[in-house]
Amino acid sequence: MRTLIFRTAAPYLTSLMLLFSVFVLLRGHNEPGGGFIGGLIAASAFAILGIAHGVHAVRRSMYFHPMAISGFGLLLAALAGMLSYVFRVPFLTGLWTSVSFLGVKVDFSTVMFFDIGVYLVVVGAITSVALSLEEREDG
Amino acid sequence: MTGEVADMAGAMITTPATAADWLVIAPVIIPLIFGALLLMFRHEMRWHGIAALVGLAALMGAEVALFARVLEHGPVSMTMGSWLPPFGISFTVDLLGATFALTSGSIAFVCAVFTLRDIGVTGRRYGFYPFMMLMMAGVSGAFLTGDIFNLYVWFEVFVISSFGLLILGSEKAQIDGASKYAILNLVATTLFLIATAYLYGIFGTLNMADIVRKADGVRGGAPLMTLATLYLLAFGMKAAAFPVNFWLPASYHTPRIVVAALFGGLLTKIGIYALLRTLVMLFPVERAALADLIGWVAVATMILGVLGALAQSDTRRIFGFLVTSGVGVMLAGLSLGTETGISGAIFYAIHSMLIMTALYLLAGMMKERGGSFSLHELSGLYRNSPFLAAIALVLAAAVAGLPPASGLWPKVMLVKAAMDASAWWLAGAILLSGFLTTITLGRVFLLAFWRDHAGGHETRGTALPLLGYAALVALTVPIVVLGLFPEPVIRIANMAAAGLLHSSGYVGAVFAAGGGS
Amino acid sequence: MSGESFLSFCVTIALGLLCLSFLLTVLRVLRGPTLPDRILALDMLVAIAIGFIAVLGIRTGFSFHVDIAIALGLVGFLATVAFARFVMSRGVTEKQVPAKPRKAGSKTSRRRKR
Amino acid sequence: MLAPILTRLLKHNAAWVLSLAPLWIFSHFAGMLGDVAGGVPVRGGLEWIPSLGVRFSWYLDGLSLTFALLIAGIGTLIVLFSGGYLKGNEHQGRFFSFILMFMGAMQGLVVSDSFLMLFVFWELTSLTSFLLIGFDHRREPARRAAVQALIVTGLGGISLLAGLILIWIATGQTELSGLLAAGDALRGSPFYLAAFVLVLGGAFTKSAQFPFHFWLPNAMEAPTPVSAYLHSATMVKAGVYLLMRLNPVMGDTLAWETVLPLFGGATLLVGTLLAIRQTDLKLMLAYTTVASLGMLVMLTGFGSDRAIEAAVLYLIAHSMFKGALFMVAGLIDHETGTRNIGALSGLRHAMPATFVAGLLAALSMGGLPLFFGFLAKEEIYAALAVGGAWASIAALVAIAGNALMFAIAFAVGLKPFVGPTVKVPRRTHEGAMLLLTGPLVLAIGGLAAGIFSAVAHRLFSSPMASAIAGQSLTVDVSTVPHLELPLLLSGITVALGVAAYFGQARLRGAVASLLEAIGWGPDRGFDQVMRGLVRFSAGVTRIVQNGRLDVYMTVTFIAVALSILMPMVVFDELPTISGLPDPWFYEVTVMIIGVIGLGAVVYAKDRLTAIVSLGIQGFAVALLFMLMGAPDLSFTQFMVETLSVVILALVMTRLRLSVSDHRPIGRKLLDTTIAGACGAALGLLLLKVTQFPFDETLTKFFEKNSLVIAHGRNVVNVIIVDFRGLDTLGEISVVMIAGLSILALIRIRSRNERRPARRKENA
Amino acid sequence: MIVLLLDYVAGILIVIGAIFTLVASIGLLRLPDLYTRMHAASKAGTLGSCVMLIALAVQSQDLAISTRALAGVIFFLMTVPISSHLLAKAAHASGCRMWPKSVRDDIGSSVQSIVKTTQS
Amino acid sequence: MEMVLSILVGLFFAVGIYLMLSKHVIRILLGIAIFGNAVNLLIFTAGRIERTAPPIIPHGLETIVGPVANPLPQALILTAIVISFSFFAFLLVLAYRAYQEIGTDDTDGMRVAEPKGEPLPPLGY
Amino acid sequence: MTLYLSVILLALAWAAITGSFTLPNILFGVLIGGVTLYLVRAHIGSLRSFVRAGKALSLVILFFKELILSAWRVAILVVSPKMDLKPGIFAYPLTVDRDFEITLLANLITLTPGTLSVDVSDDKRTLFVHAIDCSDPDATRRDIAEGFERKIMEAFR
Ligand code: NA
Ligand code: NA
Repeated sequence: MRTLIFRTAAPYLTSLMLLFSVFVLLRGHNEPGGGFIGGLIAASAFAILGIAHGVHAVRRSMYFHPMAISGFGLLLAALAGMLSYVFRVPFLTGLWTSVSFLGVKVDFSTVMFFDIGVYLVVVGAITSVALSLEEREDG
Repeated sequence: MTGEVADMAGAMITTPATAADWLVIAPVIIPLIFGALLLMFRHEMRWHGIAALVGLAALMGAEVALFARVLEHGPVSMTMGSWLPPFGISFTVDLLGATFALTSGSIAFVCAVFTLRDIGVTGRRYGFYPFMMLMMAGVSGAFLTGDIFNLYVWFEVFVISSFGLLILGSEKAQIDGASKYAILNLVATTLFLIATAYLYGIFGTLNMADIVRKADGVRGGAPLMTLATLYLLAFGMKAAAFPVNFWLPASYHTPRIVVAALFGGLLTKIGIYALLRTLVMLFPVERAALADLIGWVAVATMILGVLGALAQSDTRRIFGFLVTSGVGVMLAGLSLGTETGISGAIFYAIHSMLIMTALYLLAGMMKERGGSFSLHELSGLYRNSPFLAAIALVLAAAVAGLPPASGLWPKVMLVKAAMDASAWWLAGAILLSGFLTTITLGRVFLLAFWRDHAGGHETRGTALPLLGYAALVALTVPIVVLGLFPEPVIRIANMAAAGLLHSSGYVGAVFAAGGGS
Repeated sequence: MSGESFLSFCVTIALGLLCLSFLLTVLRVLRGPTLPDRILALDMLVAIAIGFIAVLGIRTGFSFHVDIAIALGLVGFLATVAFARFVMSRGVTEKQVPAKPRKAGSKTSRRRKR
Repeated sequence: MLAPILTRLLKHNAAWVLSLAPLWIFSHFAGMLGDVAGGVPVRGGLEWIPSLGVRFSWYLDGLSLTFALLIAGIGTLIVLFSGGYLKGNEHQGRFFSFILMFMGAMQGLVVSDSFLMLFVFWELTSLTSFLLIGFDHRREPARRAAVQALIVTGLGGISLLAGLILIWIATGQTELSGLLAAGDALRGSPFYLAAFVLVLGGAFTKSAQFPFHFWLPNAMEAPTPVSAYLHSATMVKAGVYLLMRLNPVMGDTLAWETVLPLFGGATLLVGTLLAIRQTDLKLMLAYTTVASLGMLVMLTGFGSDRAIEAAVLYLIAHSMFKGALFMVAGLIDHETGTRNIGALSGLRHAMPATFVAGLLAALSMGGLPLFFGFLAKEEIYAALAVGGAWASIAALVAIAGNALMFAIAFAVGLKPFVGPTVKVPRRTHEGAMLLLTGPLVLAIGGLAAGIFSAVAHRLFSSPMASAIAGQSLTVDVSTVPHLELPLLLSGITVALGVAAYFGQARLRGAVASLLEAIGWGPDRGFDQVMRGLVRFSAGVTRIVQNGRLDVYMTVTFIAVALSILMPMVVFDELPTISGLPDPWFYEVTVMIIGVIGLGAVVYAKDRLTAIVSLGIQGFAVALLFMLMGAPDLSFTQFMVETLSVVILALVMTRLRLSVSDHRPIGRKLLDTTIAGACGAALGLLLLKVTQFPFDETLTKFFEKNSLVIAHGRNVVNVIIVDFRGLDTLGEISVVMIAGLSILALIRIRSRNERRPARRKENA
Repeated sequence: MIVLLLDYVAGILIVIGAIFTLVASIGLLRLPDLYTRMHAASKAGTLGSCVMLIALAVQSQDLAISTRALAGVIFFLMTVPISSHLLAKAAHASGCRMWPKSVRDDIGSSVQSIVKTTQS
Repeated sequence: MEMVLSILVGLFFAVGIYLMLSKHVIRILLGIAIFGNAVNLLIFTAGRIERTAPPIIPHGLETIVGPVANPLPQALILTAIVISFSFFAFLLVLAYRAYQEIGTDDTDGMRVAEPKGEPLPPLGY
Repeated sequence: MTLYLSVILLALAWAAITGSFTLPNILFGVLIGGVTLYLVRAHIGSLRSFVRAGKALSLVILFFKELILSAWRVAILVVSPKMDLKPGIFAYPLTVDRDFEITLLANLITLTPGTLSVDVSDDKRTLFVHAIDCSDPDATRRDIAEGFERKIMEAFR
């Protein structure tokens, strides 16, 4: 939309919302949230950017095609489950490990990558929907 | 972090999962991963066909191995996430699931061969192969899962993928057909979900083996009759049983022919599979009480289906109605509920998967050689394409239940089972529907192949569509082989039916892993 | 009155007031008369819900309510933006403007957007 | 299968090579004659489908063997004849393969021991005959005849299958050889009558018994070799074979002895009358075939020793003379270009050999002494002239029929050859060697069999009759006339026949006017039924599949309401209403908001109001989840509801839609009733379910292990990504595919709308 | 003691917030046109929610929750004016009429002219 | 409480189905959305209602203590919501495309795949 | 400059919502903030300005004061039995000319007594403001110019 106020504010709001979406994603295991909601928030963020600056702006900022991101998300989630194969446990078994980083113990788990996969699928798919709807026949 | 509190052995499976165990989930993972990759490399269109073939070949390989394993060891099970059943989601594969999965995988492979020439740039760019892959993931998941809510999820996966396949091309009729298909299918799957919600409310569990164990305990107090009827409706709708079969004839003639072939082969059969799984395995007592209702539904479905076929001019619509009619035949087996009846239904389902796919591919080839789908316009194919005519004849015989093709034996089994149960009307309807099918297809052969109208379509070019023929032959050969040597399949169907009726093997496979609770 | 019981008293009062606000706002959604009025009322509903959630958060002591409130603010914003965009290209009601000029108008607004 | 290749190599001369196959079969079976005639059936078999009790088993007694020999023998001649007849036809190879396939099927049929195997071959003969009758597929009458044959015999096929399975159920036998010993069990079974009717359905359609006789003359659309083979010697006799085969187990009952003679006699009369009516040689023969089949059925029905003997003799004789006559007719057609009896005369000069064959065959068909036909006729009369009203009527029918057949025999075998030479469409000369072999061999065979009837009887007819009767029969036959009642009847027949031969024209006129008076026959009925069937189907389909989504939805939801309410009522699964609810005031408020939202969606005057109201109810549901301890749900519901509304709005931006949702009042009432019933049903069932004690095992497990094993405090999320992660994997697949489908939906435009400026996506 | 005090403060704040919210919804009902209603919603409504969130921040003894609640407040203050602006602009541009008793409309002329030119 | 929710669920279903019986695709879609909500509430209620607390393990504890809402139906509903949202979006766009192609959202007018008054197939042979 | 500031603000926002002001967490916030800003970088207008923290703070305080006041006034107006309204839209000539400042001003105006930014003219010279009491637009213009607009210029120039 051609309004200066919105166009100026939109990118900041977008990055703020993306930040929030990452927060929601990462804390999902202990509090409400998780990949799906995070993904929806991120998609909303891109939708805001799209409404303000047009479809091309979003495409440029996402770099990859949203559906490719979505595909990657599914792949990631599936591979997170497949890692169990190496450890000779059934599909999608949660595997955990901790890494110390700057004195902080950070937990890595297949479950987390699974959730990130969910996030990416949702971001990609919903953004793709929003973009294709925004896009005009003649645009 | 809190190891001393955790009761690992009481919560998780501790025995290691071997590669052979992974076979039960492989038919889902393989197409899923291939689908994701194909989507990521959506623009590398030259490789799509090959990649899809490789993926489906791998899928088929896994299913063959799985089938062999089930045949050898009886039902096998794996519970995801290492959780003890019924807490995690179990994939439990008995002979029924393995057989259906294998057949569907093979059909998908054949269809993929057909697509190599049929799917153009636009179709590839907008995800034909990812749709197909994900549909196969959904279909395999539906056949293999041992958890009823998970079954719902796989249903949705293949349904949404089928939407995608259905609309690729965006023709007017496609969009219209897809609208009806999508809305009615959504209602159907939602009914499934509703029924599952009630089921959960009653049993407190979703694992089908667990439900089997608990069913006798709750019978009497819980509204199981109503629940069973609701499942009958939901899956009946998926299977396209009268009076909720509208979506099928409204849509199957609209997409690309190979998509219709895939649908004709797979979709209704999943409904049948789910009906067998729920009504026979989970609610046998309720199924028996509903047997007459199912029987009448079966009769109406098969007769109205074939009458619908008689009334059509478009070959694809004819075949669509014939799919419905076949569903009625399988429902007859469900209504009977005896081992022979169910075994007949299973055999018929296998036959139906092959034959319906083949019929649509045939319609595609007829269009290619004869320039139209309409009986008003088709002509002279017998002269132009004698080989196609030969295949058409075999396929027609197969649908009508005539020798030397595969349709005869399941029909014999079902008629025998119906007569054994003194269900004369059911036997009569099965035979009558076969007869009406003969008329329908006899007319098709007459009009499209034998007739030579003046000014009929002249086949352009002489290049034979080799891939198309290859796909057709790949389906026709097993149809004939099943017609000539049905014994192995009958035996498998019998074993599958027995496994369904006496589900202790199934339950045992699930809870063997760790005793369960 | 202890702090806790005072708080719970206030919570009850606040919830009551908020419920009343909900109902009044819903009334505006129903009454319209124009689309922007309804959108505004919907936006207001979101604002009330945020307050409602905050009060519930105080009542239950769970922290997650804040996140939901924030997310609600976000999506409420998104909804209003989308509706505004819709109003921009379609007009305030469906009936008010005849179809043809509206089409032209909406096209223009599309172009203007870029 | 090799036939087309061979034919491509050898042209029509391939017939010589191909005929070796049936000849070999013939000699193979002939080798068994000794054993079988001695009363020792040849049996054998392989396991085929043990699960269904189907063995690939054969059983050759006198009956099967005679049939097998006829099939192979006449088959050999037919192959030769076709070699000449279809000389130059581009599809001759295809023809050969069809006819050999047919022959195989027919052989299989008669030698099968297992029921289902018999049925398989039975149906194969139908299928192959479909191909043969429609061989000349560019002509509509040929196509019609083919499909007619397919349909009529197909109807019989299903009837037969039902009958056979019923016999299987009644006796527990799956093989004829076993069944032969179980006749009493079958006759005593309550299924007997049903099985009898069903089997008859199969036999009568196949053997063209009145009123199913019409397909056979139409099948004359096929090339003459086919007519000669299928409709004289083989396929049509399959029905007779079946009846004869089952005579020991199903015969000897009132039903059998009433129905068979009745229909057989009727067929005999109708067949001969219609035959007289014709002027086309082939059609005349075809109708006499119908008549002869009637005769056979009638005789089989009588079931007395003599009747069976007569049937056997007549069957063998008929196969030979009818085959010969058909080929003669074909020869005439082939050489002169016409088959119209009126247009043919004086061919004896041009076609002497044909004349000989025709005359010999006619003599046999006319039943004159020394010929095998005579033998048969004598036996017929001997069998029927036993006194009693029933037999007397049958005898009269037989006399009338035979007399007319006599007339037709000579009309075909004599009339075209005598008299003055007339001009015919083609220049006439004698047929080629390939063409002549068949008729001559058969015609002479008829004479030879008559002359050496003792041998023929010992080898063929006696064992065959024994097999039919189910016990050893010793009836002596001889072609030397004895002065008894049968001879007298024969004499009457001949006299009448001669009269009919000369009074043909008048008779033809009489029958024609009779038929015109009736104005309808099963043949026209067939067309009416077919059209009616299609129209009826279209009518039914228009009702059950009428293309309207609202009707589909209405039916679906009626089904929903019924499938919940009916079992709840019938099986007494209704909930009890008890216990006072205790909602908090803000819960009530939220629910009220939800309900208001619902109402607003329904009553909204325009879609946009409806969409906004939709937002309200979704919003209320989300709040409700929040209040009920489901923050994750609430969170997701808020997001999803909003996004739904946003997408709705985005889409609405691009639609220009009419405004109102006007439904007529009746429709409104109906919809309200259905929706209300569904709502009530689903609500009641939910209440019932929640009144059942709940098993919390799973829930407790998740709560217990969520943190300590799965490392997550939010149990819901742990379920989503760990305990039930596979659901989520499926779910995101759905999301991904939905995104892709929407992309495809929007991007792909149908051809007619595709714009040149369709732009490439950037990615 | 502090905790007790905070409870009181929080209690008072939520009631104030709820009152503001209620007032905003009354305004939404009573005010005559869209633009005036927007004043009620975007000010009283926002303030009400923010006050209640602040109450939550005050009452919670968890720093994380408090900071998050305050972050939420700031976030609303960032988004509400933008959405109000967009809605007002869109409504005005698409011809949503002002209350007849409105005293002036400075953009009236210019916007109307834009609409007119695009329509012709 | 289950009783109140059962009634509410029944109402949601009734309204959703009423809308789905409409001839206008957009109304059908609204009906589907409501139908979906009804199903979610149904699943929720079927797992029994416990209004006290969400199933989140508080800090300092290792398992849930005391009554909390049943987490399993919530997880199921989450999956169902996501799926029904995907379907809803698809159907919406489909309806939009149908409108573009066919020019109406009235299902009476959507008769391309199964046209009105289709001719009979050839009656001859 | 603004970019760095934005990253820092985002990192702070991260710390605030996670509720942890430890260094690793703030660094992580910087990382995420950086990435998210990088994604939208093309649309952030170049603004070479610096911030006077004190002035900015006084702007914030002014804003909250105005917000509470405006809410109060609206509340009184709404609940008074007889509403005396003279609404209208007036044009406000802008002094600030940078996008960021215009946006900030417009938003602040929206949140202040009885005023609502409806639009900015295409030449960025005029802000159209809806006032619930438009009886004396000049007074309102003066308030804005001497209040928010001046403080914005002080804080960001
Ligand atoms: Na989640
Ligand atoms: Na989920």
